Amino acid sequence: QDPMRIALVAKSLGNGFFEAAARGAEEAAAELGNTEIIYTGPTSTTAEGQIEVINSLIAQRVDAIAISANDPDAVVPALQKAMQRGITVISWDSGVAPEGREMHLAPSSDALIGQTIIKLAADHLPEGGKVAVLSATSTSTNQNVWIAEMTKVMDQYPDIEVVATVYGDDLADKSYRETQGLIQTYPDLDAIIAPTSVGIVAAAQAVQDAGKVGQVNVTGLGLPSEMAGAIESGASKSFAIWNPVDLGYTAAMIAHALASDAASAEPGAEIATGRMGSVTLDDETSAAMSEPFTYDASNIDEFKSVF
Amino acid sequence: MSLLDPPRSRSLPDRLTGPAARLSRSWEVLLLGIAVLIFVANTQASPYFLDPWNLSDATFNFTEKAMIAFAMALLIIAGEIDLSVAGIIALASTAMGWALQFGLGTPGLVMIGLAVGLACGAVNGALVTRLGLPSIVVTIGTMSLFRGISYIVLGDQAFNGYPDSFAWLGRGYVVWVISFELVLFALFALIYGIVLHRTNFGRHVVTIGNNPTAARFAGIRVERVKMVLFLLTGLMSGIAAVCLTARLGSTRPSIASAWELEVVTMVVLGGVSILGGSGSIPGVVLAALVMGMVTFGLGLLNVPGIVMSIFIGALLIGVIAIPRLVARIRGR
Amino acid sequence: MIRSFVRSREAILLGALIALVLLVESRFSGFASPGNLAAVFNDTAILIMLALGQMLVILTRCIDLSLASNLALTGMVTAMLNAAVPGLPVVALIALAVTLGVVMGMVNGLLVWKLDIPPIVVTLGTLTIYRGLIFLISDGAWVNSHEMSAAYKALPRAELIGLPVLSWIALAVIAGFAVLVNRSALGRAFLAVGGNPHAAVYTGIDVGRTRFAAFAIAGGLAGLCGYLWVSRYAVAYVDVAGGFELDVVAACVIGGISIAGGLGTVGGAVLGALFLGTIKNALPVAGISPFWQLAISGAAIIIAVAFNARSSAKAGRLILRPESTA
Amino acid sequence: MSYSIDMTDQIAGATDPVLRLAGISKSFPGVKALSDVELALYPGQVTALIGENGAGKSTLVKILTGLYQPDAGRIELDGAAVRFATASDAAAAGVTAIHQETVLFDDLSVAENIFLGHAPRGRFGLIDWARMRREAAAILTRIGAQIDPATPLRELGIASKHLVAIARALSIEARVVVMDEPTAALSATEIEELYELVDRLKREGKAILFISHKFDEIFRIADRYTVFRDGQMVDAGRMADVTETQLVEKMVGRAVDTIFPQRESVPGEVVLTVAGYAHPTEFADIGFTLRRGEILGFYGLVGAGRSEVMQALFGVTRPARGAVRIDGRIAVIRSPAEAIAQGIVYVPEDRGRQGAVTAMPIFQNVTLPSLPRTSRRGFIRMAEEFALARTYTERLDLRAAALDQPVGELSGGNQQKVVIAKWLATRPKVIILDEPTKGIDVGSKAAVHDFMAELAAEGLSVIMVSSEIPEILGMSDRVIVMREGRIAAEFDRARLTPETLVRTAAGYDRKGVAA
Ligand SMILES: Nc1ncnc2c1ncn2[C@@H]1O[C@H](COP(=O)(O)OP(=O)(O)OP(=O)(O)O)[C@@H](O)[C@H]1O
Ligand SMILES: Nc1ncnc2c1ncn2[C@@H]1O[C@H](COP(=O)(O)OP(=O)(O)OP(=O)(O)O)[C@@H](O)[C@H]1O
Ligand SMILES: [Mg+2]
Ligand SMILES: [Mg+2]
Repeated sequence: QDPMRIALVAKSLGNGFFEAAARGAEEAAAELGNTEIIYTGPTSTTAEGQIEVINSLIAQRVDAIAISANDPDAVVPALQKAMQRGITVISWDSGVAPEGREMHLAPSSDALIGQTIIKLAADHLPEGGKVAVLSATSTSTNQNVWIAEMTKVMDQYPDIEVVATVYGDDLADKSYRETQGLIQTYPDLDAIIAPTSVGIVAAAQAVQDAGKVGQVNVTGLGLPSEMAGAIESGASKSFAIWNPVDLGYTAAMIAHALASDAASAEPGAEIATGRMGSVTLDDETSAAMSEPFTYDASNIDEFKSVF
Repeated sequence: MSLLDPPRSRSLPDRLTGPAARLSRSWEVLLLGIAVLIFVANTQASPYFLDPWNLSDATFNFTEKAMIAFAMALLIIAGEIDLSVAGIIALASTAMGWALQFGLGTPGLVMIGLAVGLACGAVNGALVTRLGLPSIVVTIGTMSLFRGISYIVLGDQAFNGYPDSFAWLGRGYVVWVISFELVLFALFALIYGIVLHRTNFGRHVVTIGNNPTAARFAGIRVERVKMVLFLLTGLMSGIAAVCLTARLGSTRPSIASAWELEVVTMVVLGGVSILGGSGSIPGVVLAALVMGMVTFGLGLLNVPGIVMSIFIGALLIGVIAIPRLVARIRGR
Repeated sequence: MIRSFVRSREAILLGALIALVLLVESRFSGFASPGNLAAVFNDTAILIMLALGQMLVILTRCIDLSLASNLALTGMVTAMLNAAVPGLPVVALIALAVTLGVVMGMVNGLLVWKLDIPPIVVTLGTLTIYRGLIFLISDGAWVNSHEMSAAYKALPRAELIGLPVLSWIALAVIAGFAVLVNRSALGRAFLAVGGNPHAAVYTGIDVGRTRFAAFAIAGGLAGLCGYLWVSRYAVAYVDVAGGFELDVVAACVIGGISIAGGLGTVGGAVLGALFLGTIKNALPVAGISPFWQLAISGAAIIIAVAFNARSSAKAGRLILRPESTA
Repeated sequence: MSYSIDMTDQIAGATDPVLRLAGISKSFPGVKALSDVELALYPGQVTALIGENGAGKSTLVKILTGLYQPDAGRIELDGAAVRFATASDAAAAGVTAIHQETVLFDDLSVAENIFLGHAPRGRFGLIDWARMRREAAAILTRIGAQIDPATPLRELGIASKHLVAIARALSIEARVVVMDEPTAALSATEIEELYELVDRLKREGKAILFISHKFDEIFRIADRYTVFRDGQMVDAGRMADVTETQLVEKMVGRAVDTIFPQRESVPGEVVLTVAGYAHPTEFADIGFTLRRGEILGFYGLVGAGRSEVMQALFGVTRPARGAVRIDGRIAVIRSPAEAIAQGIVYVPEDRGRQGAVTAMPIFQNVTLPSLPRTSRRGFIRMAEEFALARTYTERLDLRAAALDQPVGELSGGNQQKVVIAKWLATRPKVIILDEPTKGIDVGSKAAVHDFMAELAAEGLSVIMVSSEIPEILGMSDRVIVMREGRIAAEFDRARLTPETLVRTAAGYDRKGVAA
């Protein structure tokens, strides 16, 4: 029997986060047996690029596509075509509008992430203070949702003021420059929340270069391997992330289950996900994994070589 | 000597060589060869290549860019260039999305897209022909300006919810696997081919590209022709914006990013001289097919897009360099 | 002397730059402080150096669109080498970066010189090839801050008499270019080749070789900037400086370097880059939405080029002598 | 070769030539510009190189200065064979030239134009600007030019530019100085100063090669002559041994007076009237009439503004004031397209840039302004195009291989015929020919003259701008002389002598600098 081919589509190639997810997917494939993972994606984070990739996956008649989308709407037509041709489509990490996928696997619930990122900053500001947000591109879905969720719980932190939201476009140099701008505009800034793995690294570097270590704490979502230096220098006291390896593993497990008809994507369905247990789909057929895990000086060494 | 001073004859022959001989030395034939080669290579490399639906899907990789490339070819032949085409797409798409908020129907949306394209072309054309500025610099500026306006309007938002009848323009099929976009592509290839090769206007375009001063001295209204070409390029970008927006079903300011270089690459690969004065539409059509097949064929092998771009880059330099290298070596 | 400076393009650009700084200062005091201006300069240092390289190429009536890809590739090579062999001295890496950059510039130059392919076509091709090579050698993976040696990252940010080394390098490059362009035979050859290639031959200048030299020098600078960029931002990936080639051309255009060749100054290129850099820095500080940035730089380019064209508009030849003197 | 250098040497006496060329040949695609020519230059002597347009004089200059490599032959300097691979090699060997075209840099200063490529160096081998300006000023003073070395070249007029070119040639420490038509653009006083300079260079022992079409000046300053005809050396000797008539005959290869066609002109009614025509910087007070079947000559020094007037009439530039009437009706001409529509056409001076589209085929060049007639509703009809092109190229007796041959592959004279054919195809009323025989070989030149006469006889009105006195005298019914943007005088053919032409054009009369 031909192996089952599951395509794991990244927002863009070369991003450490997705590389780690791909390793998780390979792990799942090995566990499942007779399963092939095609890890692919466009070179830059554009919807047009992802559509070309999806078209070529449809042409290859893969069994399942698991995508982290650059644009929740633009990829829908292409993915609908895939579903019409009998391909199982799920989204993970950065979601696709419901009509374009069978289910969505969120790394964590958006509410949880929103709460976590502000808590990370607040934990180190017992007397309150000013924080700013450094986001990815202005168009990235998940960052926007998380910031919205964060805003919802701001009344729990009356002493903390969010003074600005800027966009680093997931480019190291732009994020760096935006951070510099923040530091200059708000000389009494206490923390920068960067819910993006590119932005947080650049922000930490900019804070370090500006000699503001100890005054401005950089926090948010980042990868341990990339943030190890910032923790060491003190530019970042702590940050959080879900485990991309687990995420990729789970996405592959779900895609396999749906593609082999071992499960179906209906509201309320429970899908077994190997070593991760199982997930339950909500009314919009989306499921969330766990709360993000926090990394700081105490555990960074343990994880920096993992992902 | 004998060629230049033939025995005095009352009347000169029309042509020195027959059509076959002329064709055999043409760029188009070289490109056709390359296209066939790539086609065969693709069928060998992937069992999925020779499937009508897959080939049809593959056409979306180039149809919109090629439509712009036709107008751009004329513009480059006339000695100008427009690097703002992707910016025009962004602005036209944004305008359509904005108009959608007021409940405009499909015909209205299309009109808006085309009108914005024309307007952008008019801005470029006026800056180049009225103020006499170099087009490469002007359009580097308007490239940022047009897309910048999209960013100002949209910021981190997106427009979506385009009606189904609008979506058809980017996703619909006319018959079987022949998409509406493919029909448009073929239609424009024909129109631009005729305009360039079979009309007085096309002759004027070529003349201007060869020698704008002599063209002016021969009574050609050089500025007017250039203005028309900028308008056409804007219009084609507007049409591409309609198709792309319809295909994506959403508008974001980053839409069609970096397309300008791909369009120019397509035109140059099609044998249009970047210095102006020569080029053909069949060449551009073939270049579009070659680029589309290379990207699709490599995509089937899951080769990342950036590696494909190495192929395209090498092809671009190679097809120009190799004949010259051969000529140099022979000349020695 | 002074009067001709006051009327020059550079003076007007300098005026515009000062006006811009004061405008931002009026909205956000502290922007015009020496410390902050030094930071803006440091931030623009790489753009300045690339603009100078591009200027040479444009002076000879060519254009190099591959500079940003060249930068990214050399940056990645040094970063990967540093990650693999952390003991390698930084000086060796810099030498390697410059060499690699020069080689890439020479490839462009040779194709333009020996095969007579239009520069825009050559560099459009090498733009994608050089960038694609980064993906091939790195497999798309990033080189992260903690994989780089401390020495590798330290150099550009180390301070020397109040300025980071990056700024000093830029100042040295500016000074070097001022000497090259104004005081050396090669420098004048760039101007001559672009101003009138036909006449350049009559003065014994080899047009092709001079263009080749311009590409090589620009490539070398891009290589140097590759190391500086990657070490400064402490990360290397495929898309480093993506689209930066157009910023570099824009800086030259704003600086009054004529795209038709033969006309431009070191001061113009530097000011053009600073103008663009200041806008980029000022917007977030002045609290203008970042979404305005693109449109503003686009408008700046158009205004600058329209302005330059006006000021250099060819005055008609004076054949007619006034009746009184005739 | 029938003339041997050694023989002339014996006549000349003891001195050996500084520079000697032997057996030099050079071909361009389709043209044999030089074949097996000889030349010797002696210290302290001026050798005049004489030949018709296209005889290969400038080509020889370019070979001498390292710009072209000869296909065959040798260059000897002081008896030793040398090779000049670049212009710098030649300069280093002490060979310098004032080239026929002004090959200078508009965006650089006068001083730098003089010293580019061999600028004075200061410490660390860097260019010493102060010294460069000083030395440039010195050289300019030496040749009597009042030009500030710091001015950008762009701001100078054509004559001053020529002086800069001369200064440039003299800035090189040279033993051999080549001057390719150095006086063509200069005014009378400047020419006098140039002659003095030549005398001074002679006294300094330099060998000078002097190229000129003006016989009076050749007889005034040259010691020896060499004559080229169609790329071959036909004679060499001492000036003392020849007369002007002999030289002309050697140069043209036949007696002179048969060159111009005989015609009986009976000018008809006035076709074109120009009155009060003026441009802010280029010309003023231009007024003249043109009759049917007439050839009106325009004479003047290069840079007198004749082309500018013609281009304004053709709608290329717009005059500030003045009226143009065609057949008595006011004509508004704002673009060449409008001029063509009104029946005025212009064969420009700069054939390569303004006249022919060299990369395009002959037939497309010919039909360019007539496309509306050969097409239907804007769609090209190739057969009609060929037919039209055939008619007119046949009439002009064009020599080419086929109608689809690129114009660039034709000889200069045949290119000119294509341009003329293009305009005749529009059936104009008035045809303006700007330097119609510039750079055209002898045969084609006569053909163009014959044809011009034919056109006039057919009732076309012709304006001929020319800087060649014989052509002006031989062809025109009336002559207008322009000087510094104004009409200096108008003459009937009958009252005209070469002397009056030259005097009026150069303004001797008014300034009283009699020759
Ligand atoms: N670069 C070139 N390519 C092709 N043909 C050329 C080139 N230069 C000169 N020729 C041809 O060579 C011949 C000799 O030209 P050359 O310029 O030497 O004439 P000349 O004697 O200087 O004439 P003039 O008196 O008009 O200056 C002409 O037929 C000319 O068209
Ligand atoms: N200031 C100048 N700088 C450079 N070239 C010049 C200048 N003035 C004139 N020329 C060149 O000299 C030639 C003749 O000049 P112009 O056309 O102005 O004079 P003209 O009186 O019309 O003379 P003619 O038609 O006899 O050449 C042209 O080739 C023109 O380009
Ligand atoms: Mg000559
Ligand atoms: Mg003239």
